[in-house]
Amino acid sequence: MNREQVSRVLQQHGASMVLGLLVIVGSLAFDSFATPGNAASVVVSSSFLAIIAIGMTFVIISGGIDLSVGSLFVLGGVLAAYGSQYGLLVALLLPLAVCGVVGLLQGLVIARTGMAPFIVTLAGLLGVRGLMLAISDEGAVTYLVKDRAFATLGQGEILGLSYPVYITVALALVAMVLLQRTGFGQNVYAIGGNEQAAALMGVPVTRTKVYVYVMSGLLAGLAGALNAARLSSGVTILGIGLELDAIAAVVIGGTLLTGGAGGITGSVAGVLLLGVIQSLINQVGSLTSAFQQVVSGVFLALVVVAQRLLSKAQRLT
Amino acid sequence: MRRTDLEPVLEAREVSKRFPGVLALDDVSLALQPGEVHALVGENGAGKSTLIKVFTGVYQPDGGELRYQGVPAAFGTPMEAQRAGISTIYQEVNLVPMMSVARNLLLGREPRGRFGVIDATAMYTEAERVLAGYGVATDVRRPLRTLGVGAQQMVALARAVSVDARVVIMDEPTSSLEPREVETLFGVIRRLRDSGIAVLYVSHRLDELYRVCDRVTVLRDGRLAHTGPLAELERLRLISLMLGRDLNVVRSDGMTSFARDRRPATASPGEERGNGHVPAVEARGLTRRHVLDGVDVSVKPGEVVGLGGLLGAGRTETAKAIVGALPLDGGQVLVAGLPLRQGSTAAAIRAGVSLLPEDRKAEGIIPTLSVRENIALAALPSLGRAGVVSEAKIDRVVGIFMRRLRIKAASPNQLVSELSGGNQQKVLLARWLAVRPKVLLLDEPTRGIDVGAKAEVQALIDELAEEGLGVLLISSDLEELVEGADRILVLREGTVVGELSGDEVTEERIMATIAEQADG
Amino acid sequence: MAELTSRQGGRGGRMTVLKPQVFAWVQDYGVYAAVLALLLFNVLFTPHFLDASNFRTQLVQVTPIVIISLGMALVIGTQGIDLSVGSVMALAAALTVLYLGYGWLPALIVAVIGGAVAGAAGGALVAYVGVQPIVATLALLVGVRGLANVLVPQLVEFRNPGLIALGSSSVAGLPVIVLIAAALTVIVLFVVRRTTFGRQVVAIGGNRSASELSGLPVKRVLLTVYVISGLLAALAGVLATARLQASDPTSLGQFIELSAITAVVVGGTPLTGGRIRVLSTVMGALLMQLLAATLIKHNLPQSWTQMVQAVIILAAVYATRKRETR
Amino acid sequence: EEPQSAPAATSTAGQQVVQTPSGTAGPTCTLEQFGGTKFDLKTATVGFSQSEKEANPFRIAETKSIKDEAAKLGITNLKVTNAQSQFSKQITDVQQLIAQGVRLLVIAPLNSDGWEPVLQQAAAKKIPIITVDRKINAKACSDYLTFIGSDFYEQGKRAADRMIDALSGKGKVAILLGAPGNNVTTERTNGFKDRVKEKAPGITISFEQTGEFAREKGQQVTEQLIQSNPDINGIYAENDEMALGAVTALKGAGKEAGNIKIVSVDGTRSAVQGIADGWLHAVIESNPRFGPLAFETAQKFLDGEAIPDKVIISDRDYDTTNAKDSLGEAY
Ligand SMILES: Nc1ncnc2c1ncn2[C@@H]1O[C@H](COP(=O)(O)OP(=O)(O)OP(=O)(O)O)[C@@H](O)[C@H]1O
Ligand SMILES: Nc1ncnc2c1ncn2[C@@H]1O[C@H](COP(=O)(O)OP(=O)(O)OP(=O)(O)O)[C@@H](O)[C@H]1O
Ligand SMILES: [Mg+2]
Ligand SMILES: [Mg+2]
Repeated sequence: MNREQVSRVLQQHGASMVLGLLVIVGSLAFDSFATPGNAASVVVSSSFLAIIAIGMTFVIISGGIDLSVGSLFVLGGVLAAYGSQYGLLVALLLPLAVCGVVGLLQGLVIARTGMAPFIVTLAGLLGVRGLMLAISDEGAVTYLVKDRAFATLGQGEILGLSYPVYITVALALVAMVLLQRTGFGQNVYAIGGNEQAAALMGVPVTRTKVYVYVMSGLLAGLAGALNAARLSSGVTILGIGLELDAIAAVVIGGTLLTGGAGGITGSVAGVLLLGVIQSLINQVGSLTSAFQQVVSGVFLALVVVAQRLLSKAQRLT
Repeated sequence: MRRTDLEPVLEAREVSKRFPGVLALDDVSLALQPGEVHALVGENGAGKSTLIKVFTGVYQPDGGELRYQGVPAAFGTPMEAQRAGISTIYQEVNLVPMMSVARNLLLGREPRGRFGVIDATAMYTEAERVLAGYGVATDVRRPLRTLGVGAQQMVALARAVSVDARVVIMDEPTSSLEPREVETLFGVIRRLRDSGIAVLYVSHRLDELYRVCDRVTVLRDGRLAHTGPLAELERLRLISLMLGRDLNVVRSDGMTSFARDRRPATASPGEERGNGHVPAVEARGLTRRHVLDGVDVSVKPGEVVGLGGLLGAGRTETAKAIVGALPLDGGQVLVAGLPLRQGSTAAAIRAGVSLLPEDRKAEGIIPTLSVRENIALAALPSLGRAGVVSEAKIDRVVGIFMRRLRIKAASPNQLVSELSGGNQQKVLLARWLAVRPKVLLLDEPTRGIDVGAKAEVQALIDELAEEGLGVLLISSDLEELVEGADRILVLREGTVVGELSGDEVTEERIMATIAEQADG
Repeated sequence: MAELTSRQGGRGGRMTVLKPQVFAWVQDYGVYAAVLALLLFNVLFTPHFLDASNFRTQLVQVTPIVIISLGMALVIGTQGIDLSVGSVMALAAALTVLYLGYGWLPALIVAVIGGAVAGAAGGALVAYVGVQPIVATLALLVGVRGLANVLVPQLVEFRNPGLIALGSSSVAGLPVIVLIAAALTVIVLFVVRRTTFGRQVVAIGGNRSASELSGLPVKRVLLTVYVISGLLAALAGVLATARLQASDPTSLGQFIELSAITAVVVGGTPLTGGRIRVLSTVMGALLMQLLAATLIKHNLPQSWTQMVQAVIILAAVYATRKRETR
Repeated sequence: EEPQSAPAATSTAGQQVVQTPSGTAGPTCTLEQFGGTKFDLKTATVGFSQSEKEANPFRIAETKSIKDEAAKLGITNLKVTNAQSQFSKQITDVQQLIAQGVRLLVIAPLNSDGWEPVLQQAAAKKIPIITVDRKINAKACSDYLTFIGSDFYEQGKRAADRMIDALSGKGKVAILLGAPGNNVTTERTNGFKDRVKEKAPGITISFEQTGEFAREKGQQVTEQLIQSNPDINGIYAENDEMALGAVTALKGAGKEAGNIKIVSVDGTRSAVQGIADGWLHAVIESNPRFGPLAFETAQKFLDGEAIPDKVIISDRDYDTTNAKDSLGEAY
């Protein structure tokens, strides 16, 4: 391996390496950090954000951004809990259908009118939360999950890890194949790298963009539904600021916000990194809430700086 | 011989296209026969690229009719045109820089393995095989952006030609190619013609046209000026058609605009002023891993130094290193004997060393700003007081250079991105002249510029050198290099492999220097 | 023989200016039209809308967003974004009350310096380290709010007459803070239109590598832009604090970054950088303020408010978007 | 409910008083029923999960009370987490506390629903959970041990009584709602509305907008409100912060103290001061000092005593008659 390849690996797996480092430091510093219970709680709670981050990765690679995922996450949860009174199928399909349609609409507006994704999905963030409040009597109604099978989807465990973890892993694998090994994936990279060129090379730009936002919407809805299954209820106060967590995770994972480069593994590592940082803060156990925030902010800054320096080492500025 | 017996495969009938402020095409007709190579020529901004984009569905015509294979056609998107069999290489390299070479080459038709999933190994093998046919040997897994512009252009070419096409359109494909690659390209074009494919070929390099083209269409200011067989058309006549000027005027002005007999460097005004031995700029041992290896360059006041070499020899990097736009592992740059701060383009510009970059779109123009703002950009600090700009001063400077370089724009306030490629290049030249540099590094200054403008630029280089400006000239056009430069440094793989001066400055000697080193 | 035409036409003779007037007008002034439309609606359907006190209320409430969006417009002009403004407001609120003992002016100065330092931190990450603006300022969004809360863990009321007067007094019938916002607008307008710095900001946003090769002090300009944004956010924080007559680092300025970005974009400044529209940004802020006021005055539930806002944002940006020439 | 004799700022000032004395009514729970084992509180690891930042008086007093009491009792291993108002984070926080081996959990839940995963884990390990200030919708004594806190619906009703009183049963009232989707908002709203409907049909609620429990938002909404509805007679603010924001707005609009009757809930010092100054009409207390009661309950439970399924504390009222004297006890 020559130097160029080394640094390329460094950049692609920078997040994973920082993650590994933090885990080692955490295990040495705190006895209760590397316990199975704590690890499981980090992994399980990260899985929902990871599902959203997978969709976000596609969106960001395509050169866009999706701020509506936090709202879609909570809407998905409320719809799933509401739908669960009609059985497992409705509980899953209702949120997927609605969130998919929202993604479709956003994708169509972005692709057809050329409006900035940031602003379209910002409107989505507001509108979807409004919709969620409307169907839950301004947030006052919490639907409870009635269907046992659906609840199991969120709570059942294999080897101490609940089903959503396995679902996330499966989705990540599918997403990796989709991104690296299909024409669709190539199109996503191409329009993110140079949209005009992609269009001239015959890439169906509009269609690809629409698919990407539909995917993001579907995944956010699915994450919301699984979370509702886990919590056994459609909690209405979730998801505020979740879009920023997802974006942070994706960017920490080495995906460029300008589009055209990045990958799923990095994003998943980014999500875990955020989870581990939180867990380390909890391990200290005596920081005031304000200090916790300072520490998270500093951590986040350090991680992105480290990420950045690793990619600079590649000297392909 | 004209092949009027054949039905045109692609035809435009009285097509018009209007942009805000410009009528880019005005009742233009053009018929492309199968098995012919059809030249499309005209000055910068004549409408060549626009006509091509109308053919391929990038733009919809405002009037007139398109016919493909004898029936009226309207392509909504480039993809439709491509599917129908019209394959295009656009003027600006239009690939995706961050994707790998192989993925760029095969985007949309990657080899599939099991489950319809892309077979990466097969893809890389296939890409290597295809590119080898075009003389490009590179790691196809590398991101495209790590390749030089020329190699990128070859990838675009390979991509366009390797699909099953009935029509291949090339908008200035040779503007960033080396002579050797141009030969490869011509081979490809002849093969295409022989297999009955129609080729529409745009270029400002007239000799090339005479070598490969059968017929020619001349556009001027968005209108059809001439169409007919090329061989029958005298070269000077062609030029006068493009320029819309009298044949005799063109004849008397000659072909290149460099003065016939260059002053020897020793007679430069700088020497007369007594500092002839102090170069205006001197670079010593410029080194950067994999790219440059101890390059020494010096330019005296009033001297034009040419940089020759094949694609990827490191000429662009040398120029960038001098102005501090490329981080170096070693080396030093001296301006008028004083060391320049490393890595600061601003310091270089203040010291009087400026670079006209090779990649106009990525490193040159600011697309969101007007022609006026683009010209004034680098000179801004001197065009105002205490950080407040003086509109009057800007207007004056902009006015001077728009006239001097004959920049064709609806008004100084038109967005620069709406200008044709050649006019954008002139805007950039104006930007650099406005800062009154002592040394100007010109990386492919006449790439994509029409004959008229090219002559103006060449004359300008002469004129500037006469006034005592030092010029480092990088050009893939050997004729230009030979006629323009007093002295030529030949680069290969990031090192200087030869220096030619005086009588040695000939095309043959440059080729020989490159070849001899390459073989040895 | 094959000669078809060779019409003589002067260079540039056909370059007649043919502007599609209406589209261009809507694109440039759509936000003004939207504000007018909303005003008209309110005059017709909202009781007591034409009272002078109402306009006063709207102007006073929109002031912090206007001030912040001025800085945001500069940042967006460089193709960046600043998510930290709300937290910087909180930091300013905290610093103000901490240093109020020395008098309101010194406190204000300390707060503004604090904002500038926070902005410089973001700017340095963006300009010198090369971190993407959205993440760099996201880290600040989290960290600076925390810092503000560390400094002042809970809302603190104050009775400093100078600061209270800053927030509530008027000159010639206009609230002081509104006058400050107007003055800042004029200054930023001047900076953008008439100074070298302003030109450099848009050039960097339009094409960073071209600007570097043109010798612009790219990093310094970027840093300065974020410093200005931090400074303005801090000033907005002090004014909001003065108006509230209490320093509330916990909730002051939460989500204001989204409002500011919306104001800028609704005003027609593209998020892709390279262009800054100052007055339209102020109009964008006014539009969002009037909209919120209208919805509150008509007592719509939160769900409706959010959905209507979403639609209006989309409509406004749709109208002002850059049309493709096709 | 009477103010204590010594209002000086001692540590016992404003101590919570249990409304339903333990062991009298409702189902109860013993260690045996719960199925846990006895342990020593002092040496055990105890977890406290706070829901919101310690940034408003209520949360500050709440966390402080827990920490102080733990210190007083000699509990050395108290782990405190803060969910920063993110519900998902609170779930994770508690799970991580469990993973750290806590034996007792005190939780101030951000939301009443959605605790399934935590309850399962805690039940499996037989960790008793005491929820404070907000309820968890689950089964006492099996899913969790007990709830200690106020009755928010009741607080809304009592606020309504005060408002009806102030307006003599008729007039126009505006509500400054809390954050949407929050149980507290919902219950304080319902209690207020139900009571008004039941007792004072002459009062119309003509305006309800969220002030998100924040002072600035309360100020802004009130500014819009009094501008477009100048005839409003009363404002019910669902927490003190919004009420104080409303006061600033009224002052700015040139209103006199007492022009518009303001009733709010919480009992922070500033609000009680506001009563003394005449700007607020009445404040219904919601006492955050859960520490002593929580640990007392835990100790009793460990000692084998029967614990009621909910311990409702009796909140007091502040009005002009007692505001000045009670300032020292407000938090
Ligand atoms: N997108 C556009 N918007 C506005 N005007 C345009 C646009 N594209 C081209 N034009 C204008 O149309 C005219 C024709 O441009 P075109 O690019 O076709 O010229 P060209 O013949 O290809 O020139 P060159 O040799 O420099 O490439 C020019 O005046 C140009 O400014
Ligand atoms: N970032 C990079 N990393 C590694 N190699 C690079 C990088 N950039 C350029 N190169 C290589 O450095 C060499 C010099 O390239 P460059 O394009 O500057 O040459 P040039 O002589 O200017 O050619 P051109 O005719 O395109 O102007 C080439 O081999 C190129 O592939
Ligand atoms: Mg062209
Ligand atoms: Mg080059």
